[in-house]
Amino acid sequence: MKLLEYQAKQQFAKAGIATPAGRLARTAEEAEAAARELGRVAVKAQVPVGGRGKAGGIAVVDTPEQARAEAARILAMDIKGFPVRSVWCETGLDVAHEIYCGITLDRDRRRMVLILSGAGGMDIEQVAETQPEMIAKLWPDPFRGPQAYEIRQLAFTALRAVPALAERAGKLAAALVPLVQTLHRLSDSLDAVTCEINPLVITAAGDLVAADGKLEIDENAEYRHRDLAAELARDSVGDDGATGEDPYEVEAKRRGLTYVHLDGYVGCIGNGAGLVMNTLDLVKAAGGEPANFLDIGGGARADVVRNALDMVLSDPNVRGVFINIFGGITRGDEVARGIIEARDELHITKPLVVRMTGTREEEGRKLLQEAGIVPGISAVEAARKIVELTRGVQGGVPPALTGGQGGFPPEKGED
Amino acid sequence: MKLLEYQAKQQFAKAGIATPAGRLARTAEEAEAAARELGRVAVKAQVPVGGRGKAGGIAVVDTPEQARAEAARILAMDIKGFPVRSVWCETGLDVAHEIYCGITLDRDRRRMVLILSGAGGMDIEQVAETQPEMIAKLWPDPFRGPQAYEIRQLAFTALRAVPALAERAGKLAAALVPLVQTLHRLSDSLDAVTCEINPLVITAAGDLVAADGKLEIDENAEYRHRDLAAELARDSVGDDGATGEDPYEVEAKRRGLTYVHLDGYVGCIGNGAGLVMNTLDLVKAAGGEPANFLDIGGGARADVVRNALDMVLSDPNVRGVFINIFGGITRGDEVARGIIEARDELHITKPLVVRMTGTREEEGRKLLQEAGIVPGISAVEAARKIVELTRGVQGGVPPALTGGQGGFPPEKGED
Amino acid sequence: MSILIDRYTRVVVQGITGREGSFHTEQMQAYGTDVVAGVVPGRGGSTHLGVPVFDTVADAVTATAADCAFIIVPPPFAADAIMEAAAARLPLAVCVTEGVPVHDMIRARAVIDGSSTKLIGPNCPGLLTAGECKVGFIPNHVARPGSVGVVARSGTLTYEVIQGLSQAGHGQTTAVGIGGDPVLGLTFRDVLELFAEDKATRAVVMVGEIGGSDEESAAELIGKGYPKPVVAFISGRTAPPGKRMGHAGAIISGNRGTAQSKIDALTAAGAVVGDTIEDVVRLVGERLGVHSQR
Amino acid sequence: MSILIDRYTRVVVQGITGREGSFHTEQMQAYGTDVVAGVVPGRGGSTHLGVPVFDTVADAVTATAADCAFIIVPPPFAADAIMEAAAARLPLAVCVTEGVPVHDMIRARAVIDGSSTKLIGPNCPGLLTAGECKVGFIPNHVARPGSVGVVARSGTLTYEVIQGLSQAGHGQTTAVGIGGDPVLGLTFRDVLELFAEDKATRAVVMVGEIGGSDEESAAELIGKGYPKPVVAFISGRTAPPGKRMGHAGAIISGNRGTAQSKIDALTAAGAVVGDTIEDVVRLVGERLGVHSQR
Repeated sequence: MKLLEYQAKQQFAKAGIATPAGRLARTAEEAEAAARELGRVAVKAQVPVGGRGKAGGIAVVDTPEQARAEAARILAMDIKGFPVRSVWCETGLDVAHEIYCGITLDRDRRRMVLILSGAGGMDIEQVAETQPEMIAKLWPDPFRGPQAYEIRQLAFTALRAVPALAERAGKLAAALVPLVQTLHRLSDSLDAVTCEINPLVITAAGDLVAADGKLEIDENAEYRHRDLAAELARDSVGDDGATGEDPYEVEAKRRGLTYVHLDGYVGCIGNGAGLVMNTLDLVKAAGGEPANFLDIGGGARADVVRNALDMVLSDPNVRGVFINIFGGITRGDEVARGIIEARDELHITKPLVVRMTGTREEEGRKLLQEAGIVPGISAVEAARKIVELTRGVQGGVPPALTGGQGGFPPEKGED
Repeated sequence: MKLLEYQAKQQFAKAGIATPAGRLARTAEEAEAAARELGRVAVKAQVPVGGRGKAGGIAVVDTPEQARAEAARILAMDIKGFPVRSVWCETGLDVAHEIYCGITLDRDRRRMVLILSGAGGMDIEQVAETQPEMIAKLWPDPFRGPQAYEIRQLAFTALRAVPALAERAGKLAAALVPLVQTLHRLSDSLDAVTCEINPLVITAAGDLVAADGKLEIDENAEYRHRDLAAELARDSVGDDGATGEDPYEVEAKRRGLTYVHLDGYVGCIGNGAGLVMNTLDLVKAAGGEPANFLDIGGGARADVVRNALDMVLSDPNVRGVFINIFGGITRGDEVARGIIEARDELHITKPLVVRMTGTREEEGRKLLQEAGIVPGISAVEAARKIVELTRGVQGGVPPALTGGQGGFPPEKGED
Repeated sequence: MSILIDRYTRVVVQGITGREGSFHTEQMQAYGTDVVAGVVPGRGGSTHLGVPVFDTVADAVTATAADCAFIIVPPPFAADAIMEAAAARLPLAVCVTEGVPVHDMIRARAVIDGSSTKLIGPNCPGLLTAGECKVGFIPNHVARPGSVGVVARSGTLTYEVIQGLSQAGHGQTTAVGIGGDPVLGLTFRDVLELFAEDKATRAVVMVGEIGGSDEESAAELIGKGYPKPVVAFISGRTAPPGKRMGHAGAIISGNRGTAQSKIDALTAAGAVVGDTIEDVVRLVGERLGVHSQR
Repeated sequence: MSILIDRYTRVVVQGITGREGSFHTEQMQAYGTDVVAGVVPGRGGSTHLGVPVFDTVADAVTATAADCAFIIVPPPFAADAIMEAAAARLPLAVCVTEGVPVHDMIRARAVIDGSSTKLIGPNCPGLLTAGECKVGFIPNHVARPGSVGVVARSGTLTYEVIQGLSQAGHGQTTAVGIGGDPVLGLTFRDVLELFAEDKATRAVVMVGEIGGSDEESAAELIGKGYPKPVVAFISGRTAPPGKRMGHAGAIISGNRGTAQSKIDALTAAGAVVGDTIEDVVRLVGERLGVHSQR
């Protein structure tokens, strides 16, 4: 869950990190009022993607009237597919230097990594590649957090690389200690996988101010941060219900499914991310194009399977579905029951290829057979079969498959 | 710094630990208003000592009028030397069981120890002696804090010892996890050396409520908790300036001196707690009675020495002063300068015995000699000398010592 | 011979009375796993599935000498359960829980690093020593005893590989599903090191996927002269960059973590990489043939 | 021979530019201590008292191979300075700072326990190896080389004992002031263990005081057959119970920690306890006499 800039800054401010004064505006009128209160401001589109500046989503205005006009323009924008629902109106800073300060997950070290750089305002991954000496890293003990001496070491390493900062490194290091400790506590308490201030502005007066903020919350921990999710939803869903995200993925999220929408025509359902990824690979290797990734997860029950089939078939580009189940925690009988229910209740007529093996596969196969469905071919063969059945079809229902077999003719007699 | 019950409970409540509803009252009228709001309440004297119940400092009242009368009575009390400045008016609880939960410093383990006991409402040290099986202890890692599984282990150990609690141990253990973690965070963030809930009430409904609270803040960390100290001062200092504490010790604290008031007549000043304690031991061994303990600490400067002499001599029981200095961080010349200044400015006429050795003792001795003072005898001899000079004196100024020598005749010619 | 678990392993199940905990305990018992205890706080003193239940892992270990924890508890309690297993000095803990918050796991992993406990998981299918013991979800009927070690990130692909190997007549020593979370216990490299020491294991199958760089790290080990043939498979080769594919942590950033970078690293290190599971099975057959002719 | 420090010890002073830091660095230099570096964040690159100053301890160690930290910083920064010294793997850190918050010290002590660094202090006078090296406050002129080891809680009583011993002709090996705070580094017991191993030390003087139970713990060690005579002194015998006597942590709770309980424990363990410092000096003379006649 990626928070919007203003949400991140509100979290920073609440924790005691200095941020520029600002107001959120959801209408041009609110932006005008904010500018009347704050004076000269930047009007910034609130969207969960980067590159909004280049896209024209930021305007610096001198008067409330300008603020109103620019806010109206920006609120009508759509940036990289995300409709702008709100703007953040923020006062400017007297910038002397821009540095970078962030905390993010380091998969290789199995820890959060704290990154400090004298090169702020830029893409930190690019800096890491082109000027590695500008980057200092620290992997704090997760219980202890970064200690003052560690942060000072980090600061001296990062700041000495910048001649303009080297002289004031002592003062900056001292100021960075509480800021970095606060940021770390924040990343911890918010379950952030990324918690970044870029640029972290050193003002002419020597203060450190967070001029931009990025906060991404771990999806597994969203249950601990329902309030932020609700706030985010309020700012990203318009009156029309649109969020800028893929409508199929929004629907899948609503249904509680792990689904990724793709451009092809073969619906893919499986249990376990690895298996589904492999299913996509097999479909592609057989010459087909997957329409989606849908993982029903471990221990999925019959209703989940039905839900998944319904979801996949809601995409009109889907010409047929490949269901690939290897039961470990998922049980064959549950899956079979789900497929049977789905066929009956959803009146499915498009071709389905079911490959089932693993825990309770006997029971599952028996159920399917009793219902007139024959599962059991290998994954590679199943992929070839579904591609064969869907490749020539130009959308809609293939004439050969509209019979009374409930959409499962391909399975017949293939075991 | 020992917080009052209501301060501790406010801290508990702010952290999310359930406490009974209550109001602070500094007058009988306020207590009446509180009872009107809360109904049946206990009116409890707020003093930083135990045993107030036995002393009559707690009254349970049914009506606002009774609350007024009892508050008036209690606010006029003096409990173990502490005048009652405020009462805490608190609603009652439907008590099913009382248990104990506390965190305190364990010197031997160099850690905080978390103590849980099924025997609440009693003196925990007595329980530890008579029913050790009723006590469970945990020494959490200071960075990690107590983990849920550790608290459950603690809870099962403590609660299984009480038949009435053994059956509900699972539910209680689950409820104790967040409570104990909160208490630990609180002791950490408040720099508490003791943080105790006794009794921790299990209500008939099965909830855990802190029915009493004790919070003692580490003196070395008071600089981090000025707000609490200010609040405490407001509630413990009356309009008359009295706090119930020893007036000499209050004055010493105001002066920033480490001073303990005792019953004797020999003033004792030294640098370093060990040295001063030994000074007291020597005075007593020589047949005298120390009037105080005063440690001017390490690195004390001239003005501190003068301040100390002024403090000690403010006690009219003091017949003479033994200054025992062994310079390590404290420098002889600074001490000498302080003594000379004090003699001149305070017009000291009572006998002083100065024993000085250590860092810059040469310079110090030279200064004292130039000013007509002779230091340098051993500590044991100095103790004998001061006792000899003060033992026969019945207060006031001994006739033999009122000459023009500025009060330092004993030192003459003894080096 | 095997790694990590065998017929003498004594398992304590943390969360034994839950729906999934009960089901998989029964499956493990049916496979022959010696489940000696369960732990559910507040249920101490009872019996479930013929096994004594305790309030704490420490109690269970004292009473039953358990030496392996099977952790099947809801996500908010998983990290604590792992720490409890480590505090009880269990040599092995297997956590199958999916959806554990990453900060929880970072803390749990730090505790594991300072302990004598090896952790497998979370969000993994667990492990199985063919014909002797299983701890986790791997279906009972797919494995057969033999000489191939299996290590995989994805649960379902673990099953696929085991089944494929078994059907082709290549039995297994131990199959380990290490799980797909970004912060986990044993990695490919750790498990490869264990297989290197296991005399019964003659070849290793490694099933990786996009995301992270654990496959690259394993390739580094293989490149230093790994003593046994390694046949690898990488799934997610057709996943579009920047799309997160479910819970597997399969997210691609920059050049690192792509299927191609992993395949290249493994090939360069001397492993052979199959295009499909069928391929992998065939390649194992070739290697074992070559190997057994020595 | 000596313990902990000697003529080869290379000292880095954390807080060298402060008033007290400067004064005591000069005193240490005058005693012959090899002060090789100072650390003051933001002052890196400068020189103070003829010694290079660095921003961090790590920098100082890299540049000068310092092997002992002298920490003389204000109380809010003391715990951090101790952790920094430990992170730089200095074998010894001596913190003289008074008034360190107890929770800070609990954390610092936990870090020390997990490190290779020995800590002395805080709130201590430091230590001195007679004629070779001093790290801390012990006055330069009181000690003289010899064969008595000294360990004391109180700073000023450390000086008293050293001076008394020197004046009576009993030189010292090393004198260690461990400090009076409730949470500290090396304890009486730890230092006694070091003296037991030091060939040059023929007798040990131990100066305790009321409060805590470290003297009792030391008595336990002595009772197990300590190889050298121990002469002890306990101050605070006339302190009224329940009165906290300054910063020494000298607070009496229950029966534990009283002067009498300490004297009894030490006597029972085979140590001899003097009534005054003069007594202690005399008793040392007797013990050394007996000892040297062997």
